[in-house]
Amino acid sequence: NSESSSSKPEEKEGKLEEKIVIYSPHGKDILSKFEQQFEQKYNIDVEWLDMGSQEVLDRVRSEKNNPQADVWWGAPSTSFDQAKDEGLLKPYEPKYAAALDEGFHDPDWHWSGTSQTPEVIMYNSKKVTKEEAPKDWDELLDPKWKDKIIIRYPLASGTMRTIFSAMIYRDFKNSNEPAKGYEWLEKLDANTKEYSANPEMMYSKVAKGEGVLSVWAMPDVVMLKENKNYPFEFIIPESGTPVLTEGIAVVKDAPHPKAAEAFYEFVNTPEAAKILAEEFYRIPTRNDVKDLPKWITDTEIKSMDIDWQVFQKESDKWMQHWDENIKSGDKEIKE
Amino acid sequence: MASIKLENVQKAFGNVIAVDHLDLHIKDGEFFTFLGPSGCGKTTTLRMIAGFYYPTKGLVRFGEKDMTRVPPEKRNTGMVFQNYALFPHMTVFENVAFGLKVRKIPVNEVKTRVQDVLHKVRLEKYTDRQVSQLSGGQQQRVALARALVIEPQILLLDEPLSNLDAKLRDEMRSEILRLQQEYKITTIYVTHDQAEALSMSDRIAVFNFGECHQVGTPTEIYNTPTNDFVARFIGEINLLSIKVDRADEEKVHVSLLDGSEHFVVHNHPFHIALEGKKEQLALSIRPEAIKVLDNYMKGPNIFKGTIMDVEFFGSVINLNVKINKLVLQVNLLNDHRSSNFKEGTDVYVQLPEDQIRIIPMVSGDVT
Amino acid sequence: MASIKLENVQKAFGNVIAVDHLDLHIKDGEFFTFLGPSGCGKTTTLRMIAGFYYPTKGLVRFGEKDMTRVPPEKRNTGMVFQNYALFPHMTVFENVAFGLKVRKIPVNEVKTRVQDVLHKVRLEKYTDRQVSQLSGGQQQRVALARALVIEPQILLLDEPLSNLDAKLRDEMRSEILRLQQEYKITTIYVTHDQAEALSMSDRIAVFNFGECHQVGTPTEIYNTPTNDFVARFIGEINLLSIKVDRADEEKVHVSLLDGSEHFVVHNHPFHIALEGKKEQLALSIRPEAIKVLDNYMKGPNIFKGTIMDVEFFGSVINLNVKINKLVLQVNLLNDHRSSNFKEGTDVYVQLPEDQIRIIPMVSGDVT
Amino acid sequence: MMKNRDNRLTLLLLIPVILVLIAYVLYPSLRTFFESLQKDGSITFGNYQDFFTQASKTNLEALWNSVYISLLSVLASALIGIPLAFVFNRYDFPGRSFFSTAAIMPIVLPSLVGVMAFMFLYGETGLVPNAIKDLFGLEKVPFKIGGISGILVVHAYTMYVYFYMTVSSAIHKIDPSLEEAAYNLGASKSKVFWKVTFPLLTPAIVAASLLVFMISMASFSAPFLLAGGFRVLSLQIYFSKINGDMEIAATQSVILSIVSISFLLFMRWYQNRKDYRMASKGIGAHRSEVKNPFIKWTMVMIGMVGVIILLLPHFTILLLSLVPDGTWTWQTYPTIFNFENYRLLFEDPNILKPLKNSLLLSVIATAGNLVFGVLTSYLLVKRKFVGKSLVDILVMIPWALPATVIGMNLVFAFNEPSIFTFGNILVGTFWILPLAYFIRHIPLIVRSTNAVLEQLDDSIEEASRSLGAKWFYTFRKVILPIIMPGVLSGTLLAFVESVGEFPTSVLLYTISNRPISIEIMNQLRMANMGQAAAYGMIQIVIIAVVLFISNKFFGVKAEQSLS
Ligand SMILES: Nc1ncnc2c1ncn2[C@@H]1O[C@H](COP(=O)(O)OP(=O)(O)OP(=O)(O)O)[C@@H](O)[C@H]1O
Ligand SMILES: Nc1ncnc2c1ncn2[C@@H]1O[C@H](COP(=O)(O)OP(=O)(O)OP(=O)(O)O)[C@@H](O)[C@H]1O
Ligand SMILES: [Mg+2]
Ligand SMILES: [Mg+2]
Repeated sequence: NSESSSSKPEEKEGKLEEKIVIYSPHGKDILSKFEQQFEQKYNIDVEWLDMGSQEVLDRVRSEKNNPQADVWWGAPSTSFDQAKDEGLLKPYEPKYAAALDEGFHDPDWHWSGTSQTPEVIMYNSKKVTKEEAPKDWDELLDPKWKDKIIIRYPLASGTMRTIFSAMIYRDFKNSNEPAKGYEWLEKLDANTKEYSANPEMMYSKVAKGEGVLSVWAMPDVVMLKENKNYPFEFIIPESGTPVLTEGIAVVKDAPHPKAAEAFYEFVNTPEAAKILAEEFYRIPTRNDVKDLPKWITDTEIKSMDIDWQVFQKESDKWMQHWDENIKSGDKEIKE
Repeated sequence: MASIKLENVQKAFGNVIAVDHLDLHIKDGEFFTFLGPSGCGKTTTLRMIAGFYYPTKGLVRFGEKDMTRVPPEKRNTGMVFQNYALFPHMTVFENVAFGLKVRKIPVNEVKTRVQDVLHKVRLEKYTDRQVSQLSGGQQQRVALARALVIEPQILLLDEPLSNLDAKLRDEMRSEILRLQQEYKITTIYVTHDQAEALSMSDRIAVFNFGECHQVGTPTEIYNTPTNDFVARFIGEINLLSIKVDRADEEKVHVSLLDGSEHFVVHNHPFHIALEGKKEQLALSIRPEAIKVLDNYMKGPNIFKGTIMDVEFFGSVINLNVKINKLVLQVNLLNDHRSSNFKEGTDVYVQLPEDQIRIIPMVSGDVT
Repeated sequence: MASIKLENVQKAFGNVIAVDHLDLHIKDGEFFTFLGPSGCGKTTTLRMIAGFYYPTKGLVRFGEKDMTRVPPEKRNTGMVFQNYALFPHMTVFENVAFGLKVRKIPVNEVKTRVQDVLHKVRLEKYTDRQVSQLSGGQQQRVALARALVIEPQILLLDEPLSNLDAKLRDEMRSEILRLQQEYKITTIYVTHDQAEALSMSDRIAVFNFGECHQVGTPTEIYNTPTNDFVARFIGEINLLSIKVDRADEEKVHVSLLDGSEHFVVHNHPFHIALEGKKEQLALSIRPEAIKVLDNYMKGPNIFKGTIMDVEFFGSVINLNVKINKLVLQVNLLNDHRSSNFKEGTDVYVQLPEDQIRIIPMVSGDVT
Repeated sequence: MMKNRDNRLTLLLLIPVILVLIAYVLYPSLRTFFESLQKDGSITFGNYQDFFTQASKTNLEALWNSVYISLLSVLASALIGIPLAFVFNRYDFPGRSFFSTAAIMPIVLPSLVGVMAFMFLYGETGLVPNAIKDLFGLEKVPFKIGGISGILVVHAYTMYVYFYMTVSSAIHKIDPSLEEAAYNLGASKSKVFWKVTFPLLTPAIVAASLLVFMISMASFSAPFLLAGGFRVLSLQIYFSKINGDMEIAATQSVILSIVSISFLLFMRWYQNRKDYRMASKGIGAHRSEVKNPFIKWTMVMIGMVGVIILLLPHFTILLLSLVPDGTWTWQTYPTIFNFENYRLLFEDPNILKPLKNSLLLSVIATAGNLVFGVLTSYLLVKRKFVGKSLVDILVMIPWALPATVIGMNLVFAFNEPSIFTFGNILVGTFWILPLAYFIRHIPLIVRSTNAVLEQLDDSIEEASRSLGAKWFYTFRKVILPIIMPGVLSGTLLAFVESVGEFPTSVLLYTISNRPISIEIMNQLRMANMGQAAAYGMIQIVIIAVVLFISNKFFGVKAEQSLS
């Protein structure tokens, strides 16, 4: 293998390793596609492990003494920040650095963003018309939605934690007090019919009409609607929504650092970003991607202004408070 | 009500026939014993009466009632199992009390009755032991106590005393008999000890290979066995293959098959058992019926012989006396005379006419 | 090599002392019997010799070698367990062949040896049965065959024949004896059948409550028991509490405690057993040693009495004769005279001087 | 009383057992314990204090919920498992062997897909309630599961198998003459059952209760998917961990283990009060022929209906796997059926790899379990030594701790070289997974073997040894064959559980040993319910084939030792 890889003319930075290991929550479809393309181009054997982003973090942490992975592709920036703090990542500044806006990368380049994920209100389009659907976060508290909202159990979900934290943060950033946010969540809890343990249950319940509303990440909703025929539509809250940045990072002490960098670059080329956008409904972070699909260009996203540092610092405490004091345990027990 | 009838009962396990053509009528309150060699079907018969096996053919009745398919718990029988079948998770007390508790007897009475029966089987000291901590004989007594305490209508005892020493066996025996008589319990007793069978039973059934050879009182069985199997099985016996030479009103004259040695027998059904046309006949006489004479006497059935060996059995001694080609076994009390009998001594023996019985041979070549 | 010595052995289970102060020396090739009431510690002793229990105190030696802590499989003993302990998942053949296979005997030889021993225990027809399909006695014979087939140095038999009928027991007995003598196997035999013990054993040890009362040959034990427990345990005996009135060189004169009824006994160690200073003495005489006289005779130890009852035991009859306040048991052969003896008849009985033995009383109030 | 040689033998057998337990159970667990003592960089019991004095009482609430759900789960599982074991082992009727195998099937349900199948079946929009609603024209669905009832239903459904299997093998070991004796003394059927049969099954029931109690305590999937906000300790641990409070997670784990171990000690005490060795004279295994045809057929009917209900979730998975993704989203009933999902799966050239991995891993781990478990069980039941309770506790720890905690323990312990791994780092290698499965399933085999050994009369072993058989030979030729049915049932359970194991796998798997459950999870994460179900079906079929083969084998064995 080594001859063939060295024979590649476009390699300038010396020999690449013959193998690369990727940890990613992106799923088989995306990973297989990029594996194929990357292998074709570099003749490097790509191996990937497909697992949830929390699990990637756990695992990278547990393998600290004996790292197995080279690249960690896909996780909200907050997870990367945490990993960075624990010294699990190796800084790398990609060649396309210039194409990334300020918020889309770590100041020290421990990670950089590959796509953005706005959080949205999602509704069952068979049961609720576009007109009826709530247009903003606060409309979710309307008593008419009582027992119509199904929410993915937030503690175990990065997406939900972000949304909930954002609700608190709206007031917190001015008052430095979470009390108002808690109040808001309490009202939401009153309308919530059920907290689903995993996204699949939530999808199924909303689709079948056990509930009709939820809050979730936009690309997933689009994907479900387009690929899986779910009767879902989404609304981007008027007052603004948290937009997560999904990123990529090189694992510290990666066994195949050179190949890792190659892959790092490879999955965020404009061509790659376009494929991701068209086939997998991911909104790129690069500002130089042309010919994006209509659904991206059409949607206007009002991004909530968030200091992710504060977010990361406070959100555990907030969530714990929510868990212990707001969530009504008896809600789900009633038959 | 507690008479038991078995009508043409057969029990087969696959192609093994354990019991066949069995007709028995055990009377109410009777003490009835099954006797027979190992594997002859005693336990199987008992288990059919208790209700653990269904007969392959035939009926089991208690009184006039057909019980063939009645489940065991409805039969009110008490059984001592050959393998004890004690409940390992219970103490001695709990084992014995089980049958009483099932009958919803008040706690106090249970207590006194259990204590009582445990006293009778000499286990009062072991009340709270786990059964696994008992010796073999003690376990057997627990099994016995458990069956006795419920004072059932029918008591089925499968070798209940086999692991007890003679003294204790005697005591248990009287206890069983006392209970049996006091409450008029119909009792079926399986034993391999003939002395026991003979001394306790009202009647005895002798089995072999799943068939019943004779039913009768102990003296009937002992004194007038119907064939050589019964004769041999109960007690010791001398059997000589013979042919009948001639018979008159009073006497029958017989001799060995080769014509040597003549014997004279009373011609009376008590002495001549000829059921059906059996080819082969035997002269039978019990070893203790043979007299060893101090001096020579003339008379019928007196022979001269030599003592071949002497065996010592406590109160009895056992001589083998050779008379020409014959060897006769003779039992004597171990009294003052016994020191006279040594190997090699010549003696005169008499086979009293009234002690001889002619019977058919049914078993092939039993040793 | 295969002599066995137990030196001051004790075995306690928690605070139950099953065996205590046991000193035994069993000689090479000897046929030794343990006799004693149920629960007296026979099985426990056997298990210590087999190596399943370790003595709480004391030593077990084979020859001179200390075996106290040697594991069972290194002892080369063959054991028949009181509860058989057959392997439930194996056929009869496999059960018996087990010990041979362990010894890596070639398959062919295993086959013939197993067939051979199964033939001896009359189970050749049952070779391929599962043991659960056998009757109680058949199972016991499998257990016996399994122990015999390996021809061990030491054979430990815990009531190996208790579930067999008399005939079969006789046969098995001779088989065991034959084997024992042929291979000079040291054999320890536990039985509750005294007749068996007396006729088979070279020597016998009599136990009670975990202690050994007497060791001796069968005749020693029977004729010269050391105390009333042994006397009572082996065979029937008449025991009369007495005091010694006077003794001269030749005779000892004794009478009942209340002074009535005088007896004369030979003054000879054979007839007077006085170990230590025992308070209470008893006059002992075997029932079969008492003579029933046809006519009145003058002489010592002759009394007039009345027959209280008659029991029939096959070859023997048993009289209870009342002499004033005494009741004596008398055994007679069931011969021509026996019809004379009815309840209520007056008879003269003689207690021959040379058949009486004076012994100490050690057991309290045994019935 | 054990001295010298026997003592030495015990010691010899004990050494490997202790070593394994220390290296792979105690050592990793201690790490959790130390973790729980860390607070703000110092070593205190502060975390424990917090646990009990916390203002919102959520931990106490969770602890209490866990305990009572576990107790109810034990009860419910026993109520299903024991009667089924009786029906299938005591009555002979057409199809008995099929049904008795089918009764083990709940255990083959892949955990996540399985619970989801339940939701599809009995949830508010589930098939069964809606079918009833439509059939009878009801306004609302007549019932649905969720919350505690849901957890209980799922627990009872998946865990009754522990009762079913241990009790089945113990029933065979009961000397029938004991029941006969009880009947003979006049006891009615129910009396005999409650006073004789049931108590004699105590070792088996204790074993099963322990297993079920502990898995319920540590159970994750069911509360996770069904409970929503209902608090149980195992979820608290998970969330603490997610929240990054490792010390609190460790504290909660330790407390959970303490509860489980207290239960273990209680059960041990309960069982040791009595003796369960059948000490009959001779082999009393005459099959009793007493049968009441009426009872027999009602029992049979109950058994068959039961089995159908038991298999419904499997059918649901089958159904799901036949419905192409995206055609059963809002519809109450699916309308399109085809093999699309299977086609998609089999297009992947690597489809067989996870299957092979799972089987290989399970075989390795279960083989280890078998050897280790039987040995340990023998020591625990038949040998005397000091510190037996401690060994017993160590054996149960892998079951008392939630699977994720076990996984974490292993990560902590073996992501650096240690003497127990001969200086290797295990995390990230192939061997970490078989090791994890092995550890997880130690209690399973030990417990089920204990149950049968407990009933074995000691003199059988003695007989063999007095015939000159060395201990090992005796063990192999006498003890093992007799207890084999019980051992096999434990082994089967362990094997089956290994094939579907998820919670530790997800923490420890690597590219070289990715098992099937991970594959299913990944499909689920991508919302490919159909393909996940198809994968689940493949897993079910594989396990069913294994079960079928071994049940044949197992059946033959059982026949031989019983009839
Ligand atoms: N495991 C045990 N725990 C406590 N006591 C026991 C145990 N085994 C036996 N014993 C007691 O020890 C005594 C002697 O028992 P052993 O089995 O040796 O009697 P044995 O002479 O063989 O009696 P048997 O003729 O009835 O079989 C008995 O009283 C018995 O109850
Ligand atoms: N379950 C069974 N299957 C096959 N044959 C059996 C079964 N049970 C008993 N037998 C056979 O039936 C015959 C009679 O057995 P049974 O137990 O009635 O004998 P038994 O007279 O009680 O003998 P023992 O005095 O030895 O106890 C025996 O030959 C036995 O081998
Ligand atoms: Mg029998
Ligand atoms: Mg004994």
